[in-house]
This record gives sequence, C-alpha cells and structure tokens, in this order.
Amino acid sequence: MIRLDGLRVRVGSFDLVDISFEVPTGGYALIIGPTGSGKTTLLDAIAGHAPLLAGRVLAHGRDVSSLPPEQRRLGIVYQQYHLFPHLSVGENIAYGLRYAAGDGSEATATRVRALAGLLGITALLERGVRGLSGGEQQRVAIARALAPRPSVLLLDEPFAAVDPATRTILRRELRVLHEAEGITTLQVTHDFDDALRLGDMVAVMAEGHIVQQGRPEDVFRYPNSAFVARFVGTGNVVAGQVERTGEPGADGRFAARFVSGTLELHVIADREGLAHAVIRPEDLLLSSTPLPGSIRNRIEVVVERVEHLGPVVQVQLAAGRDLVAAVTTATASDLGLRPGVRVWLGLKATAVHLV
Amino acid sequence: MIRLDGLRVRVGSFDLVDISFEVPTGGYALIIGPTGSGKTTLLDAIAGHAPLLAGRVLAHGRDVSSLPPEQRRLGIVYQQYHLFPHLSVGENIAYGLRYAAGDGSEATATRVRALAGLLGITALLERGVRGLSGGEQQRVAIARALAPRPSVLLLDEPFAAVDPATRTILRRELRVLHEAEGITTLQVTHDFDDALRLGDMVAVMAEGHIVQQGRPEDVFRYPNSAFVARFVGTGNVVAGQVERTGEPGADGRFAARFVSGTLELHVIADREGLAHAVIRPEDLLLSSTPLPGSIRNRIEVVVERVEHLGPVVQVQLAAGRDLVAAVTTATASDLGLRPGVRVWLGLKATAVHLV
Amino acid sequence: MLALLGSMLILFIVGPLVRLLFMASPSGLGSALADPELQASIALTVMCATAATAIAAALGVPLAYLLARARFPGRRLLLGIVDLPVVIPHPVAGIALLLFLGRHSAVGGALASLGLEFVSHVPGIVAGMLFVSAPILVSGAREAFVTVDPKLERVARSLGDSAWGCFRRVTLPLAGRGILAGGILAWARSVSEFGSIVILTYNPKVASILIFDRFTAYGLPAAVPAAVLLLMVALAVFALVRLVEPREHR
Amino acid sequence: MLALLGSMLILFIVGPLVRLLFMASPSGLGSALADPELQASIALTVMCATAATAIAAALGVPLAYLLARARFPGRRLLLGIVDLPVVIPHPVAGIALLLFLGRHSAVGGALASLGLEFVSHVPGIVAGMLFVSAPILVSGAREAFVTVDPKLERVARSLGDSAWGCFRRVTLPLAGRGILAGGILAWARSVSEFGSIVILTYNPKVASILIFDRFTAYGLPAAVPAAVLLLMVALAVFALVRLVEPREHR
Repeated sequence: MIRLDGLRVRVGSFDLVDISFEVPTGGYALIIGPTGSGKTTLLDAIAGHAPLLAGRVLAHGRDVSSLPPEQRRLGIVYQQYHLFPHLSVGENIAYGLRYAAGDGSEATATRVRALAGLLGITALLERGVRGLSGGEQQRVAIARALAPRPSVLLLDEPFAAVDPATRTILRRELRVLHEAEGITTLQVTHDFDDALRLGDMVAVMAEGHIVQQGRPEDVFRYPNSAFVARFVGTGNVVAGQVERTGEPGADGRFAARFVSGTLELHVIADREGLAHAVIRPEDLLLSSTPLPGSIRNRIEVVVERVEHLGPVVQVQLAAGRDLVAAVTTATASDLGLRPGVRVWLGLKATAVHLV
Repeated sequence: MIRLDGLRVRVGSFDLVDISFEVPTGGYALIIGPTGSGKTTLLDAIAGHAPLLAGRVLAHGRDVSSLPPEQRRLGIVYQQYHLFPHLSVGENIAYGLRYAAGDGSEATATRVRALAGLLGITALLERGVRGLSGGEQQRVAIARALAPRPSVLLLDEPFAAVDPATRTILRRELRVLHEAEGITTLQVTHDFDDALRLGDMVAVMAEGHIVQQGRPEDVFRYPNSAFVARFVGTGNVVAGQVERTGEPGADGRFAARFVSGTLELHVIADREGLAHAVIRPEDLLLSSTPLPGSIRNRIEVVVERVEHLGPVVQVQLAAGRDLVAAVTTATASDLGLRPGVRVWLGLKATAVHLV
Repeated sequence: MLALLGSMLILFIVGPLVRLLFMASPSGLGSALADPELQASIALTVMCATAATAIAAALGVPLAYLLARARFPGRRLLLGIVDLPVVIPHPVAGIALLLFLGRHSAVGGALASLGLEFVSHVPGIVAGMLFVSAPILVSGAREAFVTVDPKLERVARSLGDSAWGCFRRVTLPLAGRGILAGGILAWARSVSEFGSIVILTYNPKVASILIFDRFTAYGLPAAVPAAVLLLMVALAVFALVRLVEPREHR
Repeated sequence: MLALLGSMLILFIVGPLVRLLFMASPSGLGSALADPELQASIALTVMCATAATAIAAALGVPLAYLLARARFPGRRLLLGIVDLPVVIPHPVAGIALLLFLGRHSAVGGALASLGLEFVSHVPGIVAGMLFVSAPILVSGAREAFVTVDPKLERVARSLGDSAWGCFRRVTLPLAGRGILAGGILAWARSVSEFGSIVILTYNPKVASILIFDRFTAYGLPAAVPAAVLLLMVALAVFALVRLVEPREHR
C-alpha cells in the first residue's frame, strides 16, 4: 500500500497542491495528465528527491516522508530507463542487491538470474548496456528496480520511449509481471490507454491538482469535466446550454433540452445553464431508417469522413456540431458509409453525460 | 507529385537501399517504421540535407536531386518543430516569404495572416516562440512551412512531441488542412494509427528497406510478413506449420491445417511449411455455443483477461496459443466475459492470413 | 565538508585579489592614472589586444564554424591544434614566435621585406597575444555554434535561404552572444599575456611588462598602483563577459 | 573560403612550434638533457606542478561537484570567481599573491610562523601554479559532473546507496575520465606558468624561468635547447589529454 496524504511540492515552476491518493497493496494505479502537469515531480517527491512542503507519504503504513531515498524501499523506473552505462546488464540488475538482506555473491547471482528469466533477458546479462533496444532497456530497468524487492514500484512514462508496436508487447509483459509479483505499482503517464489496459485505479492531474480519480472505466465513462473528457478521449465533448423541459424527479434530475448551435438533444440533467455534453462514440447509433423504441434523439445527419481503425470504424458526422460515431466494420459496410451519405443517428437521452 | 526513384543514402550507420515510392499530386503518404529504420534520414535526403549515393528525387516531374535545399521548394516540419527562437511567431511564419514571388511587406503580411487564421494562431502572431505549447508550436511550424507555397510538405513525426489528447486534435486539423490546401504531403512516423487516419498511401520501412507499400487498410489487412503484421498492429501473429489437407484449386490455393503447439486451425494456404498466421482480433468471433454455418474453426477457449478500451473490448484467450479477440461492449456483457469464463471461438478459414 | 574544501579554494583565489585592491590608496591610484608612461602602456595594451582579438575573430570564427558543423578527416587533430597554445609554456611560445617571425626565418623575412617587423616592434606584441588568445575565441565560438541546432539551419534552407543567408539570418544571431563572450575573454587573455611578449617585444612596454619592469627595477610599492589599475580593467572585462554570456550555458 | 581563413590561424599556431622543434639539433638536445641546471629545474617544475594539481584536485573536485549539482544563492558568483584567474594579467597575479602570502600580510605571516614561506621559496611556485591552474581543473571536473545525469544518481539512491555510496559507485566512475583530463590540463598549465612565478619566486628557477633567464643573459641560442625540451613535454602531456578525454565531448 502506498498513500499520499495532502502532499504539497514545489520544484522550479511546478507547484503540486493537496495531492491525496491511495494505492492498495498489490494494486496498479496510474496518475495521468498532460505534459507539464507535474507528474514526474510527484514521483520524485514520493521517492524522496523533491522536498515535501506539506503532507506525508506512507508506504505500507510506514511514514517515509522524512527518510532519505535509500531507506524508502521504493523501486523507480524512469522514462529514459537510465541504466548505469559503466556496468553490464547483470551488474545493473545486481546494483541494489549489495544492501539486500542475505547478501552474498550466490544469493545475488540467483536473484539476478531469476529476474532475467522472468523478463526474458538472460541472454543479455554479460553485455554492456549500450546498443540495447528501447524494449530491452526497459526490461533491464524493471529488473534492476525489482531486484531488492522494493515495497512499491514507481514507473515514469515507461512506454514513452518505444514505438507503438513495442509498447503493446511491453504493456502486456508489465501486466503479467505485475500479476506474478503482486507488487504495488504506481505509474505516471500521459496516455490514458495505459490506464485502461493496466490500471485498477487512476487519478487525472491538471496543473498540479488531482481533478478526478477512480476506476479507469468509470473515469472514462463519467468524466467530471470537459477537460477530463477530452484528455481521456471519452469522445465527443460539446459546449452548450441546458433548458429544463420536465419536472424534477425524486433524485432531482429532470428531462431537459441541450442546445448547441443547430444541434438539439433530449437529455437528463440535474441543473440548467451552460454545460458540456460528453457523448461516447459507441453510443451514437447509426441506421438507414429512424431507430424505433426508447431512443429519444433521432437526427438525420451527413457522413463527412470514414476512418477504418482495425476493429472499429470512426465516422465523422455533420449534425449541427461535428460528432464522431464508432461502429463495427460490419455495420459500416451494411450502411455503405462514405462521405456524403445521409444516415439516421440515434442517441438515448441517458447516454448524454452532462458536466 | 513526388517520386523517389531507387534512392540509396548512407548517413552515419544508416544505410537506405533502393527506396522507390511515389506520392500522387495532392496525396497524403506516410512512411512508417520502427525507431532506427532510417525514416528521418530519408526525409533529409529528400530535402537535400543528405547526399544521394544513387537514385533520383522528382518533385512534380522535375528532377531536384542535384539542387541545393533552397531550390527544391519542399516545406519541412521536424518532430521538435524547430521554430527560430530569436523571432516572433509572425516572423517565423514570414521567414520563407522573403524569397517568394511578389514579395512585399503587404503581400507577406496578408499571407501570414491568412495562414495564422487557417491554423487558429492569429492571437499568437506578436508573441515570441518560447512558452508555446507543443500544439501551438506545431501549428506555427506548419504555417511557416506552408507560407512560401512549397510543392511538397514533408512531416517528420509531427505528433511524437505532444500528448495523445492533443495528438487527436492535431491529427484532425492536419487532415482538414491537407484537404483544404491540397498539398502533396509525405510524413514519416512510427505510429500506424497516423497512417490509418491520415494516409492515402503507406510504405513500411525496416532496416533501410521498404518492405511493403500500398493503401493503409490493405497493409493493415494483408501484411506481407510477420514483421509488418506486428508493426502495424494487425493483431495476432502466430508462428507455426502449414500441412496440406486438400487438392489445390485453379489459383493454386488449397485447404490446409495450420499447427502451432496445441492450436490447430483450418486455413486456406498457397504453400506448405513454416509460416505465420495473422488473425485480426475482430475476426475472432465469440459465442456461448458453437457457431453454426460456414465457420470452419470452432474451439472452446478460456478467457484470460478482459480490457475495456472505449468502444471495443479486447479479450485475451487461452487457445493453445494466446489469442486476442475484439468484441463490442454489448457482446462482452451479453457473454458475461471475465477471466476464467469458457466460451466458443469461431474463425473462418479465410480469415487466417498466412505470411 | 565539500563546501569547506571548496571555500578554501575560493578564498585562495579571492584573497590575493582583494588584498591587492585594498593596497591602493586613492592618491596612489590617482597618480598612477596621471603617469604618462603608464597611460601610454595601457593604451598600447588595449590597442594591441583589440587588434589581436579582431584578427582572432576574422580567422577564428570561420574555423569555429567548420569545427562545429563539418565532419571531415583530421577534425579531431585540428581541435587539438587549436587548443595547443594553452599548454605551451609562455616563454617557449615567445621563443617559437621569435624564431618563426624573426628576420632570419622564411616567413619573418618575407613579412619584414613588406615592412612588417615583429621582434621588438608592436606587431610582435599582437602576435604573442594572438597566439595565446585565439584558442579561447575559437573554442567559445565553436561551443556557441554547437548550441545552434543544425535542424534550424535545415529549416531555413528549405525556406529558401542559401548557405550564407541561413548563416546570417539564423546561425549568427543565435550564436552571437556566445561568440561575443568568447571574444571578450580572448581580449582579456590578450591583456593578461606576459611570458611570450617579454621575449618578443620588451619595448614598447605593454602594461604587464611595465608592472614587471617597475617591480624588478624599483620594488613592490612602485608596481602596486599600476597592478591595481590593470586588475580593475580585468575585473571590469570579466563582469562584462558574465553579463553577455548566454545564461543557458551554466 | 572559410577553410582558407581557418587554415591561416592553424598555420600561425603550428608554424612557430614546428620551427622551434626543427631548431634543435640532436646534439644540442643531448647536451640540454645532460645539463644539470636544466635537469634540476625540470624536476622542480614537475614536482611543483604535481603538488599544485594535487591541491587543486583535493579542493577543486568537491567544489566542482557542488557547482554542478547544488542550486544555491551565489552559485553564479562562485562560478565567476573560479574562472577569474584566467583574465588576471600574470604579473598582477604574482603581485597579488606576493602581497597575500608575503611575511607582512596576516595570512602570509601566520603561515611563515608555521615554517611555510612562499616568497622566493618553493611554496611560492606552487602558489602561483595553483592560482592559474585551479580554474582549469574545476571547470573540467564541473563539466564532467554535469554530463552525469542526476537521474542516474536518483536511481542509485532508490536502490539503497547513501549519498556518498552513490557518488563513489556511479558519479565518480562516470565523471572520472573528464576529471582526469581536467587534471592533466591543469598540470600542463602549471608547467607553462611564468608571469606570476617570476615575481613570487625567481630562484629556485622552474623551467620557464630558466629559459627566460638564459634568453636574457646569453641570447636565443642558449635558450632554444631548453625551450625545445619543455615544448616536447607540453606536447606529450597534450597528447595524453586527448587520449584520456571522453570522446562524446567533442
């Protein structure tokens, strides 16, 4: 377990305020935010390289806030991996074992071989670290961080320095490794995909604050602001005006109309006035005739562009505002979607999330 | 139109051999490849900054191979944008207009304002370039490159320096800009998503060679090697053995069995022996009972992990080999997919692409 | 602990200079300023240092640009040669220049027949200064050029600049402060030179030789006012470099 | 064009040195090597330069580390002070040291009562050498430390190293070559010093003073063999630096 308790940190121009977050033992949590939101500074503060102005860092119940970095037992892997260039791969991995309990050349060698086996880098042990590929460097850096059995693993943008193809492989490996070792992990990233694929918990940072936290699927589905919606890529974010059309129910929510330019949608709202409508692309249903049943919004729209992205097809629509819908390849070919085609758009009132 | 005709370039340790590629007038082409495949060296060679050992570069029919960079009329935007730090945004954009036909302070100012309007950076014109965000820098760099009306626009990893959220916005803007200006564009990237979203044409590079080229959808669907399949992220790539089970038809293709460990698939092949099977995740159909009809492969498998990625759910399956299937959110909840659940996997013999 | 060791070194550098500055009475400094021989010698020093720096800039900036940008066989050797004067004992440099530029050598003889005499003439002072200060200017300018990203030049070329246009519009403006700082340091190094000039051209006397001369002829008190004055010039120049120098360097 | 201007400067540096090297006949060099006064003076020079470099390293490497890593008020001022001796005219430095370390000053008096005399004694030579060479060692070591990514140190700390352990196991091994190169250059600069030593301690004579002395007393031919010998030492040291220096620097 690692718990951040009201952290306040200032390094250079970065100012982190009131950061509170908890990762349960064995959990995998991510802190995501755009470049410059202070993510790396936060990792440095946790690891003891940036002084805390306020708050505490607890690792498995122990307050480590005033301990020097070497006594916090936190493994760290930086974005550029930062392998020791004057040591071989094996020496890099063994670096932290000098201080491990039960140190000894045999115990060290065993641990290094075990980790190298786990990460598939046994063949590299005798080599220098120059000339390793990005993926190999990452594996060595992870093995090095795990060797002294830290209580928490901190990862700083571990996939930013590799291509997307390698990223997919490394992501899978990291997940498997996490499940095998069960080590509490905290990763900072700017890529929400990492959170969806790896995390149990996610916190979104902006300008030194945590603006939303929760399970990745929940943050993705119910972002609490237009910023979060745009940043996690929930989909369509449209600014407009909410006007009440029905009486509030027991929960205070009421039927309303959301107006943005010439786009008008039936929605369920809990307040009137200016708001953003967040609509997931897969909730926009396309059909050749108006959809029947409980779907309140039915609009005839024109297809502007069709993008085939593997399993999904993204369809950009002119509907007063530009909207993006996601459909399956099969649906796209059934409807003959291509620029200029007119189709019916269906959208449930409850699928419009107002923030 | 830009045509590369048997280029051979050596810069440092990069050795590009026999690069031939053509982008039609007004087209948008991408060259993709992993880090170190020589993509940036190729752009430098096209722009005249790296000498050609062999071959020619033709821009709109004109052989520019022996012209100095300033006479090639190729606009270039580098990955880190490289704005002139001693000039304002407006001066950056106007930089190349000094040599434009009909030069004059009024014509220059008009062109700068027009481009700034097109890219939404009018408010920045008087500012210095320090402190601009990544997205703003990119817009300025593109405006600067477009100002002298180059015949071809060269882009070097234009989205690598911004976060994924900004990337989505910039990608859309660039596409709109490309459609509005109709300028022939050649981009190098390591992200196949760029190709799917932007490109009319794509060439995949590996170790200094072009290993496959064509329309992005075709390369994605029919990769010609395991390397390309993995790099473009087609999905499952499984190494195994092809054994003929039927007589060859008129086209030389025959029914066969593909064996990899305990996984056995009915496939259509054109040769026997060692091969890789490439299977797109969306072609793996999941159901609670064996699927009927023309689907030759029906296997009972166990769900290992479920990842919710917005519109699609990725399901990792234990089927002798690990396979990844992509299904819609609706299907995933209908089948109650979660780790440990047993489901039936269906796969058409024709959906297995052997390379 | 680290700070303690370090501050001993700082003290060893600052102490003597502060002590020297405090030695000069205002009246002593005033009479030094009014001393015509000292005036003439400082004027000569400034003039020669300026000439040496101008020559070093004219020949050294192009060299620095080549060393920063071009990759050619022998580049590392040239880098070595340019820095060589730093390790040559100053009187040895003086003797080498004397042999090279004296009337009896091929080069010196040819130049003398053109009316350019070095030994015991003003050009000898400039030659000594140039020899020791050129490396400083070249390495400063080279570092300034290295900090200009070649991709900026590539962008400028693709926007229509010729090689020279790009140098003038992009490279030089961006490297300018660094080159200027190198030039000022080279100028200060020229002013500070003594060991080679004392061998090449004792008369007319530059300031450092005048101070030495007075010290040996009349003892310490006679040399102090002039020394303080020259130290002040050096400190002023040094402060100037610090102001000019690009901040990112540090 | 650039290359032409540049090669004139290269020629101006290489020409005199080559000319000097060619002046020495093997017999002249042989008798120089057998000259007991020159032998003693070279031995003295080497000894003093080594002592000065050792002191500069002991005090300067910690300072260089602080300047490379720590951020504290006055850091820029310290950076300036460390580089200051480069612009001080050498005889002025000599006079300043004379005043600071002489028997009549507080510091010099205190040290003299401990038996450490500078003026006209060997420690004066070491002081002059230290003053001019310490900046070279500090700036070389500082640059070497700057090239060691602080994140490597953070990784080492997170793996259990104390601040000292991390310095010893990571920082020093990675900065070692750069520090060594700085030390060798500082040593060479010590050997080359003349202007401050000539004021502090004319006797016993270090090599550069001996050469000057012979030049003034007996003329050029008497000074050349010793000059060639000292030049060869300088060139050898210089070649050594180039071999030691990390390649990435250039």
